[in-house]
Amino acid sequence: MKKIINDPNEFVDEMLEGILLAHSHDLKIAGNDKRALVIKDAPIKEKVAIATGGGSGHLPVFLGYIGKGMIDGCAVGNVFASPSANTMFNVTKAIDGGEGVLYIYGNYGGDVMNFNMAAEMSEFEDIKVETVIVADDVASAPKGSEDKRRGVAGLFYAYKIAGAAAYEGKSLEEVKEIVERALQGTRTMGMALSPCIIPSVGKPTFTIGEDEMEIGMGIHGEPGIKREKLKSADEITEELMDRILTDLPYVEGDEVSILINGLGSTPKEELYIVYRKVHSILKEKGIKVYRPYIGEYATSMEMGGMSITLMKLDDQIKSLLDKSADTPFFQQV
Amino acid sequence: MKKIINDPNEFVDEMLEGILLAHSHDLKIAGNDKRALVIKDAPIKEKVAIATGGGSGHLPVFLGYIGKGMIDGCAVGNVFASPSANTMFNVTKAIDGGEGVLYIYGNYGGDVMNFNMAAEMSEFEDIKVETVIVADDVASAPKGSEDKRRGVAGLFYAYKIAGAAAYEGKSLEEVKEIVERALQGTRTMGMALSPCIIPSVGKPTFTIGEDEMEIGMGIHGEPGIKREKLKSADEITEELMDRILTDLPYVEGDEVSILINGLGSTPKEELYIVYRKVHSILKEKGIKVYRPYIGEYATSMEMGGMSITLMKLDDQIKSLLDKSADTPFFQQV
Amino acid sequence: MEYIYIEDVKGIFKKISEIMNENKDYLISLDGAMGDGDLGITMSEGFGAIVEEMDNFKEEDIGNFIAKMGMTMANAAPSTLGTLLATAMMKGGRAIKGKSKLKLDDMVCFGEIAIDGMKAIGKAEIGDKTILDSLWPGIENLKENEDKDITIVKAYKEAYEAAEEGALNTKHMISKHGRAAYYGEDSIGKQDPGATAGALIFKGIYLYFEER
Amino acid sequence: MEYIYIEDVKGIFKKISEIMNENKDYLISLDGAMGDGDLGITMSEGFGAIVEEMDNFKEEDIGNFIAKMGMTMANAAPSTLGTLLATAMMKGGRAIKGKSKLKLDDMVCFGEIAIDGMKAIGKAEIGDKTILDSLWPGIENLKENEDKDITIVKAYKEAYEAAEEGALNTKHMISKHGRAAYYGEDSIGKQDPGATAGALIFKGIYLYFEER
Ligand SMILES: Nc1ncnc2c1ncn2[C@@H]1O[C@H](COP(=O)(O)OP(=O)(O)O)[C@@H](O)[C@H]1O
Ligand SMILES: Nc1ncnc2c1ncn2[C@@H]1O[C@H](COP(=O)(O)OP(=O)(O)O)[C@@H](O)[C@H]1O
Ligand SMILES: [Mg+2]
Ligand SMILES: [Mg+2]
Ligand SMILES: [Mg+2]
Ligand SMILES: [Mg+2]
Repeated sequence: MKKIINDPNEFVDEMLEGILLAHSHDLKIAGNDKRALVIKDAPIKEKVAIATGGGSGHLPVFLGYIGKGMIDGCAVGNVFASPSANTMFNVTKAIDGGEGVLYIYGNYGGDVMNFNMAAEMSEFEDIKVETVIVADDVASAPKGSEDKRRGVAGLFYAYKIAGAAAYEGKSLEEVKEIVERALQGTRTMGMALSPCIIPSVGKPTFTIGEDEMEIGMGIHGEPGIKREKLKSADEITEELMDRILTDLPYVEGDEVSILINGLGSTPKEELYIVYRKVHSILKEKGIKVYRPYIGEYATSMEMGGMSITLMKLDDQIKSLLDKSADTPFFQQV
Repeated sequence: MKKIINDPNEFVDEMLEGILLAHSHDLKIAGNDKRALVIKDAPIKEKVAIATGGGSGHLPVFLGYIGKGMIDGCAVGNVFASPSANTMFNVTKAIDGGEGVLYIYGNYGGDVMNFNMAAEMSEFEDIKVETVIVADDVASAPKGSEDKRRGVAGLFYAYKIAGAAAYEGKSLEEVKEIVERALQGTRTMGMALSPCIIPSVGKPTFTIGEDEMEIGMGIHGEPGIKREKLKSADEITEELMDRILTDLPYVEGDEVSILINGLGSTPKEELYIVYRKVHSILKEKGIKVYRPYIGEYATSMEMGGMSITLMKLDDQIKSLLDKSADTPFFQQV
Repeated sequence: MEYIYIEDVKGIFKKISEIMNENKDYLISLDGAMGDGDLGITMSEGFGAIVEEMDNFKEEDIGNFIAKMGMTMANAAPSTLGTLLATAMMKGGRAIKGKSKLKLDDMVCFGEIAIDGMKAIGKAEIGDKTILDSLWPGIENLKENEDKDITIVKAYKEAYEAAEEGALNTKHMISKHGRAAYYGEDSIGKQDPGATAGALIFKGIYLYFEER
Repeated sequence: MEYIYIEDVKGIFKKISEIMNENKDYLISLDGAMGDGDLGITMSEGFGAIVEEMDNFKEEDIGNFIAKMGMTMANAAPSTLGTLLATAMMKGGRAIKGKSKLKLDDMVCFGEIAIDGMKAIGKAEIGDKTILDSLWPGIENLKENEDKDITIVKAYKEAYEAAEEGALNTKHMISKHGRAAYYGEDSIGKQDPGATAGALIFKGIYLYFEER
C-alpha cells in the first residue's frame, strides 16, 4: 500500500485536522463533533442551509464544497463509509439559520438510512428538513429504475445549483424543486482503469488486468456494465456519451454543462483529450455546450479513470450555474 | 501503458485542442502556431507581459496559469521536452503590449537554450525581454550551487507574484526584481512514490520498489537524494521540511506561504495529512503560515508523490499573493 | 429455565466482539466479493465500541441498556449493517424496556421487534439475501423452543444452527439491496456477508452461555 | 578527391534518418538510464522532419540549405540535443555559405564551426561527457586526412571509427551537463546517449558514401 499516511486508522481524522488548519478562516466543526464540518459563519441567517455527507476518500466531494455559494455543512464518514446519523444531526443543528435545511447526498444504502434517522431527529427539534438524493450514475441501474442509481459526480452540480439558489434567498421548497429539476436533467457515465486502496483495509478495492478497463464502475469499485480491453480515448468517450445521451435523452437544441471528472490518478491532460471528443460529439448532435468543468471534482483517492456528466440547462439553472462560488476546493469567479 | 489517449504522438496536440475548445473565452493561439498559447485579449496594453514555456505533462504547469492576474502566454513543448525557440518567439510577439516581456521558466538545459535563442530573436525585433529562471528544487544541487537547481512547483509562486505585479502596472525591471526576490526566498523539496509514462515512449520513466520512495526526485524522474523504504507521512514531512528550512534558512519570526503539491496520483486527502505536519513543524519553529495552497499545481502526469514549497513573505510579496487571479486552472477570489 | 441478567448481556456483547474480531478477515473477504469489503472492520469496530463503553452505563434496565448500545453502534459503525443493527437494538431495546432480567420469551420479543425495525428502515424482505435471512430463522427457532423445557444453552445452540443454515442458504438467493444488488443474478453462489455476521451474533450468544 | 553535392547532403540526411530510426530504442534506453529517455524519439523525429521537408527547398547553396535544415531541426526536436544540433547546423551552414559543392576541407570547416557553436550555447567542454566527445574526435580525424590522398569513403570510415571510439570513451567520463549531471560520479560506466547519437551521425555519412 503506497500511501503518504500515518496510522491508517487515523487517516480521516488527520486529514480533517489538516483541512481545518489550512482553511481555518472558512471552516469549523459543529460543537465538538470532529466529523461535523460547517462553514465558518454558520448558521447563516435568512438563507436555506444545505447539508451533505458521505464517506471520506472522494475529495473535493463532499466537504470540499462547503463555502460561499455552495453548501453549509457536511457529515464526514470513514473512508467509503456513511457518517453517523448523529453527526448529520449535529451538522443540521449547526447550520440551520431558521429557513430549514436541505439534505443533498448520494444514493447509497448506509447514507440513506442515516440521513433518514437524522431527519427524524431534526424534525423532533423543529428543524425543517427536506431531502434530495443524487442518483446520476447511468451505469448503476437501467432506465426505469432511476431511483436505484448511485450518486456520483452529479453531486457537484447539485451543490452548485442548490447553493446558488439558497444564496439568492429562495425558500426550502423552491431550492429543493430547482435542484430536483437540475438533477432530472443530469446524467453521468464513468469508467475505471485501476483501483484504490482503503487505508485501513490495505488491499485494492478490486483487481483489473493491465490492459483492461471497466465501463460503468462505481466510485467505490462497484461493478460496472462491462469489462473489456482498454480502448482509445475517442472510443471510450463515444461509448460513454452514447449511453448518456440516449438515457435522458439529450436532443438537438438542448444546452448542457459538462463535467469531465478525474477519479484520482488520471492526468488532466487526458481529461482534455476526452473533452475534445465530447465537444465534437455534441457539436455534431446540435447540442450546445456551456461552461465545461474539467478536473477532479469527485474522486476515489488514487483510482484511475474518469466520468462524464451532462446537466441540461434552462434559463434559471444556467444563471445559477453562473453565480460565483468560493470554497476551499472550488472557486468560480 | 494505461492511459486514456488516442495516438500517443497526438497526445499534446489533442490535449491542446481540448483546452482551446474548453477555454475558448480565455485562450487563443498566436498566429497559426498551435503550440503558442496566449491569453484571449493579448496583447494587453500598458502592462508587462509574462511568458513561460516548457514540456507538456505538468498541468496546470505551464499553460494552465495563462489568465487574469497571472501570465500572458506559454510555449508548449512535447511531453517533458522543451518547446522550440520559434514558438517562444511567436508567444513573445503575440503578448508584448509595448512594456516588454518577462520570461519565467524552469531551469532545464533545453528550455534555457531555446529561451535564450528566442530572446535574441525578440531583441532583434525590438521587443524588450528579461528572464527569470526558476530553480527552487533544493534536492537538485547543494547549497552554493543554487543556479544549477531545477525549477519545480515554485513556478506557481513565480507566476502568481509576477502576474500580480504586472497587473499593478509595474515596469519590466520592477517585476523582474520582485519575482527574483520572491524566488530567493522560495524552496521546494519533493518525493516520489511511483513513475509516470511518456505516451510516445510507453515505458515508465523509472522503476521503484513496491515499498520504496525516493526523496528529492525530479518531476521528470531525475534522480533524487536517496531511495529508501516508504516512511510515514509525518517522517517524510519532517525530512523534507528539515532540508527546506535549513537551506534558506527560514527562521523564527519569518512568515511564509506554503504549497503542498500533488505530483499526479497522490490523493488530496494525503496532501492534507502532510499539511497537518508542516503546520505543526512551523508552529513549533515560530514561523508564521499564511495562505497555504494544497492541491495539484505542478504535476508529472500520473506520477505518485508530492512536494512542499515555502515562499518567504514580505509586505509587498504578501499583498501581491493576495491579489485575485482567474485562469482556466487556477482561481483565487 | 434460567434468567438472563444485565451481566449476561454484557458477557454476550464481549463474546460477539471477540468473534467478530476473529472473523474480521473472513467478513472482509465476503463483503469484498460484491460489496466494499468493510463489513469485517465495521462489525469489529461496532461491537468493540460497545464493549469499550458498556461499563460506563450504570443501567439496571436491560432494554434501556441495549438501546443505548444501539446508539453506540450507530456512532461507531454507521455503515449499512451497523445502522441496521443499531436500529435493531434501539427498537428491540425499547420493546423490553423496564426489565432487569429476561426470559427466553423476552429475547424472542426483542428479536422480533428488532427484525421489524430493520425491515422498516431497510425495506428488505426475508429472502432478499440480507442479514434478515440468518437472524430470522434464528429467532423463529428460538420461538419454537420458547415454552419447551430446554436449557438456555441448548436453545441458543439450536438457534445458532438455524441462523448458520440461514446464512448458508443465502448462497441460493439473489441480492436485492445494497451494493451487492448491482450483481443481480451473478450474486447467486455467494454467501451474504451480512447474513454471515447475523449467524456470528447467534454464535456469540450461544458460546457465551456454553462457556458461562 | 571527390566533391560533395547537394544531392549527397540530402542522401546523407536520409541515411542518418534511417539509422536514427533503427537505433531509436537503443537511444531511448541509453537516455533512459540517466535522462528522460526521449533522445531516441527526438533524433528520429528531428532527422525525419528534415527528410520530409528537404525537397521543398530549391536551394543550390549547401551552406544555406544546411542552415535551413537546422531551423527545421530546431522546430521539430527542441530538446537539448535537438537544439544543439540545430545550432550546429545553423552556425556550420553559415560558415560554408555560398558553396554548391564541398570538399573534405569544407566539411572539416563546417564541423569545427559547428562544434564551436555548440560549445557557445551549451557551455560544455570536451571531456564533459556530451555529444562533443564523439563529434570532436570524428572531425579531428577527418582533419588529419584532409590533405591526404584518400577516398571519401575511407576518410569517413576512419572518422566514424574515431567518433565511435569517442562515444565508447564517454563511459569513463563524469556527466557535467543536462539531467545526467545529477548522477555525478554514478554516471561513470554509462555511455552518453548524445555522444552515441553523434557517432551515429558519422556512421550515416560513412554508409551513405559507402553505398553511393
Ligand atoms: N436494505 C437492507 N436491509 C437489510 N440488510 C441489508 C440491506 N442492505 C444491505 N444489507 C445487509 O448489509 C450487508 C452489507 O453491509 P455493509 O458492508 O455495512 O454495507 P455498506 O458497506 O455498503 O454500507 C449485506 O451483506 C446485507 O446483509
Ligand atoms: N550543455 C550541453 N552541451 C553539450 N551537450 C549536452 C549538454 N547537455 C546535454 N548534452 C547532450 O545532450 C544529451 C541529452 O540530450 P536530450 O535527451 O535531448 O536532453 P533532454 O531530454 O534533457 O532535453 C546528453 O547525452 C549529452 O550528450
Ligand atoms: Mg461500507
Ligand atoms: Mg527531453
Ligand atoms: Mg460493506
Ligand atoms: Mg533526453
